[in-house]
Amino acid sequence: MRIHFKTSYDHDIRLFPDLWSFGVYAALLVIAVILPWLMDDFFLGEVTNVLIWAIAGLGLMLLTGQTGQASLGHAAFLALGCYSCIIFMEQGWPFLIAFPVAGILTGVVGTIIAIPAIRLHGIYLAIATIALSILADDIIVLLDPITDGVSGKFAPMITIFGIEIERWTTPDRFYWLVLAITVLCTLAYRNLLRSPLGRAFAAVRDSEVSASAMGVHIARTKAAAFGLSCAITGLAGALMGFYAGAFNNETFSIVISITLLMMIVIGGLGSIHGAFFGAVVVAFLPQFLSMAKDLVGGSSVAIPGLETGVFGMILILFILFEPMGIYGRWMKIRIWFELFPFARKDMFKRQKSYLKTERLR
Amino acid sequence: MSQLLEIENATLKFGGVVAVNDLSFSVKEGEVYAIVGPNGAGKSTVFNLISRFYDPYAGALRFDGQNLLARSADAVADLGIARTFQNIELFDHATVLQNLLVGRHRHRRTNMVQEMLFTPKVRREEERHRAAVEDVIDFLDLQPYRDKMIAGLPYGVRKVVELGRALASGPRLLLLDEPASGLSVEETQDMRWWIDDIRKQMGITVLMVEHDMGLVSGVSDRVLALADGAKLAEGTPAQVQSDPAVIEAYLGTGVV
Amino acid sequence: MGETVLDIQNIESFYGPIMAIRGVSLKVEQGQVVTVLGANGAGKSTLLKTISGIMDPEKGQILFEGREIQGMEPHKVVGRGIVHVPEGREVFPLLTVEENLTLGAYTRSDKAEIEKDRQMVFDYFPILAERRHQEAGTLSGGQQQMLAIGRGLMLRPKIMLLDEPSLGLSPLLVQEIFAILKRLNKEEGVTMMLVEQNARVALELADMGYVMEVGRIVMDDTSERLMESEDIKAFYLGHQEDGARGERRWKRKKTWR
Amino acid sequence: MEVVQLLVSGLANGCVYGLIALGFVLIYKATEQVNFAQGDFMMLGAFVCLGLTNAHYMGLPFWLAAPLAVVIMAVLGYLLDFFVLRHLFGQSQTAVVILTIALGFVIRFVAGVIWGHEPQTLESPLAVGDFNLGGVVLGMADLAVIVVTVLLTLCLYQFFQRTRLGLAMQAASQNQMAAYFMGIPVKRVQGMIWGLSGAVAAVAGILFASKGAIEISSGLLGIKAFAAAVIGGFGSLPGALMGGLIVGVIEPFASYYFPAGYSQIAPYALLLLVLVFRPHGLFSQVRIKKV
Amino acid sequence: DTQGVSDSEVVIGSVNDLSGIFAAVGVPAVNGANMRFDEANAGGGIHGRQIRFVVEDNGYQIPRAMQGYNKLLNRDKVFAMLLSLGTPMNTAGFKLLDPKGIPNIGPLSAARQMLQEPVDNKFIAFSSYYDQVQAGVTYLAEEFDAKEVCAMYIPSDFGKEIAESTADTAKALGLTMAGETTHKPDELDFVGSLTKLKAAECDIVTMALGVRQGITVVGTAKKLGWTDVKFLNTSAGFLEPVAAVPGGVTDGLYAASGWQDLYARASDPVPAKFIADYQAKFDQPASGFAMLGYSAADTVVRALEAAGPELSHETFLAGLESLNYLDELTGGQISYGPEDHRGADEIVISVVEGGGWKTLAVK
Ligand SMILES: Nc1ncnc2c1ncn2[C@@H]1O[C@H](COP(=O)(O)OP(=O)(O)OP(=O)(O)O)[C@@H](O)[C@H]1O
Ligand SMILES: Nc1ncnc2c1ncn2[C@@H]1O[C@H](COP(=O)(O)OP(=O)(O)OP(=O)(O)O)[C@@H](O)[C@H]1O
Ligand SMILES: CC(C)C[C@H](N)C(=O)O
Ligand SMILES: [Mg+2]
Ligand SMILES: [Mg+2]
Repeated sequence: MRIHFKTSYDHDIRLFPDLWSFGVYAALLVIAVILPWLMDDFFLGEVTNVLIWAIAGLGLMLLTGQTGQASLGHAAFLALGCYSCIIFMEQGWPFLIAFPVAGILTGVVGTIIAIPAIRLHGIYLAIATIALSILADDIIVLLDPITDGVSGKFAPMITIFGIEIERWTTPDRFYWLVLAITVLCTLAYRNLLRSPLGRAFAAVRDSEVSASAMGVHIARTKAAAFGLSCAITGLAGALMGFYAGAFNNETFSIVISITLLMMIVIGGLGSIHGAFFGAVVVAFLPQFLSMAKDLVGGSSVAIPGLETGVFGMILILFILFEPMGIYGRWMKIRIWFELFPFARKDMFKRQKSYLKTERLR
Repeated sequence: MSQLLEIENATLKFGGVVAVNDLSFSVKEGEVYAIVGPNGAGKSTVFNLISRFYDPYAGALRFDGQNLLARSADAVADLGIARTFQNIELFDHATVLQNLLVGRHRHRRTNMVQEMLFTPKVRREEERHRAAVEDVIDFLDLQPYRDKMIAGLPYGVRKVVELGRALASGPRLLLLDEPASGLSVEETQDMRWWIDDIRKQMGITVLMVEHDMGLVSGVSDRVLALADGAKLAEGTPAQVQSDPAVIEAYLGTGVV
Repeated sequence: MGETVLDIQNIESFYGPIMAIRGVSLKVEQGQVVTVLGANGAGKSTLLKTISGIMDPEKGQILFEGREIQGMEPHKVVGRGIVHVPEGREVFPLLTVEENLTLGAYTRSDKAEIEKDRQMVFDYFPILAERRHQEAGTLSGGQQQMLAIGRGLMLRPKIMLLDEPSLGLSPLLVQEIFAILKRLNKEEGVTMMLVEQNARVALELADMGYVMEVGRIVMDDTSERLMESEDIKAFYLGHQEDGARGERRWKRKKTWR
Repeated sequence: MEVVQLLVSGLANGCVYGLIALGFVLIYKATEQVNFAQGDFMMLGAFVCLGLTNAHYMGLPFWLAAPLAVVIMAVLGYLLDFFVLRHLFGQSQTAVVILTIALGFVIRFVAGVIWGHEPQTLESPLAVGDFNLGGVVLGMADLAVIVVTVLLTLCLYQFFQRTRLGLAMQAASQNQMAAYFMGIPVKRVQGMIWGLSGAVAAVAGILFASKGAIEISSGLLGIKAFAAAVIGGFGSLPGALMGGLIVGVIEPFASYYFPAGYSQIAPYALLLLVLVFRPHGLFSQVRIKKV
Repeated sequence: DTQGVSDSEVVIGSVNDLSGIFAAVGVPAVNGANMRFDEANAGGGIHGRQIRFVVEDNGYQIPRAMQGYNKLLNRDKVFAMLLSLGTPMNTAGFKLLDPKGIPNIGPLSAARQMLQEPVDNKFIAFSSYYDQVQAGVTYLAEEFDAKEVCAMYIPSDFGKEIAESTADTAKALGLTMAGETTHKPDELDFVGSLTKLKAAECDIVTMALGVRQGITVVGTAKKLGWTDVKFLNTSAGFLEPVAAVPGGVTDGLYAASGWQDLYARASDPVPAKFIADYQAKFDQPASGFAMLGYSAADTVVRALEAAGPELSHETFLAGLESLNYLDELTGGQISYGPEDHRGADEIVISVVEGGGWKTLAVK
């Protein structure tokens, strides 16, 4: 069992609680960096995919996990980020400018959309964002001159300081790019959590009344959450565009929005780890199932849609097994090991719990 | 002493219910002012008016000469008015420390971008907030609970945390809605000393609603008795407690 | 009196890894009023919740009228005649006062009697009659407390578990409520288990008293004798007002800074 | 004339949305859970009936198959609660949302395996026969939908308003613990409402299928019904019907008057518009918390 | 050496929709292809190589399609792609097929983009939606002396291509494009749109809708008493269930497609055998897309044979481009060449009659 002896406030403010966890994350980063030498292109591509989903998950997590605003429309912001980044690049902007500007643009649009959305709660916000996601599809079609409508667009080559980066031809470079962006987004997220705005997000989530009594401007805080969330999501969207290579109005469909929300809930709402765990499950599970299918029953379709069906079943089990998400389970396992051998068998047995209405705000 | 808070002819109705009825009173800088009255008299509603959760139908509210009605709920906090709630409204999925730090929100001096980069200024500010919050923790003896989640704390501790959150904001006026309800005699005792210190050492004006007459008479300078949203009596604790109307409507004869 | 209706044996209850009740045993006899005192977080509410089935104990037994009820679903416990008036009101906020009371009688089907009881509750708390069509969530704190108690009465219980019934009530109403409880106990013979911070009134009403501390019962006796006890006087009845303070100030000190 | 025709068919469609929305609202009103699989329930109900009645499958007479399908779906709904949702009792609503979304995947998969992926037509006596009232055409199925929806809404409304069980369900959704304290068997009540909404879904599915062909992805309709429920004010039964009618009526008018490319936006644009002005729907069920 | 080829095996991949909105197309097609490959494998394979057909489900979503491509190309190392479904998925896939020169054969999309540059590795089995609509409208216009043409379509590349072709054909024939309506896949009712088109006095309405929707449209039009209009489907709606709707709801619906209906030719021995075999193997009635899948797989088998024992992309493409045969199952002449990457060029006009498709003309 590790015990923290705290000798200054910095201990709580620091990124890592102790040397051990710093070591763990440093090791993780080193492994991540040398990954292209450890894996073949197939797995590297999948890891890249997981990271991109994780960035999108971080974006939604900020809004849903941190601020308590459930959005089922984040595919719209993925689309906006993707389209704007690529359109900027088509205008001749270098990636290093187009990419962040796309993120900022998405954030700004998200903030504007937040203005009416701020008064919505729970299910109402969810459906409003679903509508947004559906409308995004139509708007892309209607904006044909800019977006090329249903024909879609192709992602151009990324060049950074003369280095060419492309998902299929240089998967390792593309992976490193995504990794770098993931690390940056995670850091920014973590920084927010340990500063006033992050706490204001949590305050708005838990009690709007007392947050405003403490001087938190509810509308502004929610708008900030929306803006930041959309900005990060926009970045992920741009990367998804580069990952897919080609995209059109059907690429960022409502299904993607739903998958994104599923991902963070299964990962564990309200934690950075959750976004990553969720991304691993949601992005890699279908691939895993299809590989498993190859191993078990040969390669042809035994039962159509089996993978999706099994995917759904596994998600159900995940939720039943641990409604608090994988992160919740992870914490329990950690505590168990830290307490070992003093952990009690029933320690994590769920005590009965009860809900109260959410119709009071 | 000058008037810190002035309520003039405030009226608020909920449908047919007149919760606050043409009520006027004022609180002087540096005093402890208590509101008592039967259940449903409109005490919490007065607090909610001051916090700007409700708009009065008529009347004026002034804090330190400024018109409160021109401000929104969060801007009221910025003036230095902090409050607690009758039914406890904490941030349940955060620790005690984080709750108190939210209390510091009105002292935020950094912006979103700085915070995302966690610039040295943010760090300095964090340390400053932290020091202020630690003072509150010391003052209220909350050390054992510092890193505990609110969700698992006993009722009494939550009450104290809520007081702490309000104090952490460094207010000029503190609104306490039934600070001692649900506290044991011993804890009520503590509450009494705390309120005393808050006023004397920190120089914070306190406006409080309370049913525990022991506490009310122990700490308050003046008492307002409210019934059906209107003033029943006002004066020193002794005056109000001996007012026949107050005894009739609120105190009872004390015989069980 | 005599006959034991509620027999709690060695109960242990947990919130996840936190042990809130550490082996509590107590007996309540038919027609008795038993009060449980204790500081914040002692586990009083947890004890009541465990009895009414809202929480499952990990160890121990609870016998009601000789039959085990621990770990049962709460509505079945209610069906046996145990009603729990919880801490913190817990009314149905979007239903009217009247509907809340109707639900109090959910387990009953004797229409006429229900109507009589409703009238009784309205007599006890006239404000509720006046506000019968108001949504319960918009009542003032004290009004909600009245509603919660009134709703509990509508169940016509054999035994009532009352968790801080005086919370947020005006002094006048506290007197009234305790008068009502006394009448119920004397006239209807309702057994009661009462958790109160207002120890003085509680002990005056009760026959027996238990004192809990960090999940254990540390003292039990008749109320008369408890009221005489120095410890009780000091900590629960509030006698030595000034002495306690200085002590508490340095009792817990910071371990780091 | 045309306007009347548009209105009449809009109302008939609106009732289908209303029926699905009713299922959403039922569950929400009694448990505050949101069933994202309600659309798939409807699809399943339709296919169960089709499986029972179509000559290619079991070939039972329609008037036997339809009630049977309703019963089967009710049982399925109850079992679903019993075996799955009950394990999430007291857990956050998001968990249920994710669970029902995943459940939708599973339902579509299973239905695909049983009935295949191609559209099929229910052999329903309601499918044939139209009424022509002075140029305005109303299909038999349309008429049935309207009648059934209105009746069902009325009955359910009365059920929640007048019966003890209905009241208990509302109570259970507002405060589970307090409901238990009143002796309400909260979990069983929840199972009952899932059963009921399964039955409503089956009714919706059968009527929908009588209006045209069905396929495995017909459950997609759920999203629009969801929008309808929200327009009405999630949790209000008359609101669900009202929301359904609004969405149903707006559609034919939009396709008639708006240019191609814009018409299909109408329902969602309307939804957003309603939410801007009434953030919790027309018959709002959300209150500001009293502190 | 070439990826996906060993002495004993050749791996063919497909990114298909087995669970999404086009599962009704993808599933039978994959079944059909499997049937053909099983036959080839049972006969000892081709030049000693067994064919392994690996299918990834994309659920009609781009991200999942990309995962499918990644797996097929980088893990299974497929030799060629066959019957991949969905226009956007296919175009996204080209990004990685083209650099590696992996052939993309018989995609389940008749969009014109399926033969975009570079074309050397792309082969499509039949005519494009564009050509189908052109032929269909021309036929109907001649036959019924039509004046006004309209279009109903879903806002997708598929819908757009059909709308464009409708407009272009109308212009070329000197007809007027009188109106158009768009529809989402979850649209329930078409009274508004049909009333609008009826008011515009359309004589021909081309349709690019979901399968269920197409049925509803025709039924609703009849209900509204609008009987003097000709609805025209393309290969995307050229399905048995459309014709088999009880009560003759779809009677009189036209379709222009790249092949003849399977059941229209059920009396011929090869289609009859196929129908029986398919039913026996999958316990489901065969469908047009099952036939298409079989036929596309057949093309691959023939190309592999023609490529000879030394299998590489060059030999395979050469083999494919040398093919010219009568496909007895579809009844069409399949011919490929260096300049001709479209197998069947013919367009078949059919009409629903008595619960089945009846062939009217072959162009
Ligand atoms: N939103 C509302 N709708 C209708 N009536 C309301 C609403 N809010 C408060 N009331 C009524 O206004 C009156 C004043 O309520 P308030 O909460 O201010 O009482 P209080 O003095 O704080 O009482 P307590 O001591 O019981 O907390 C009560 O009668 C209450 O029922
Ligand atoms: N939901 C919970 N999760 C975790 N721990 C809890 C939870 N509820 C209570 N506890 C812990 O259990 C212990 C007993 O709590 P309980 O509420 O029974 O105390 P109590 O004696 O009723 O106090 P009070 O007088 O404040 O109501 C406390 O230490 C508390 O921290
Ligand atoms: C036949 C259909 C499956 C084709 C599909 N509409 C596409 O082109 O994407
Ligand atoms: Mg109050
Ligand atoms: Mg308690």
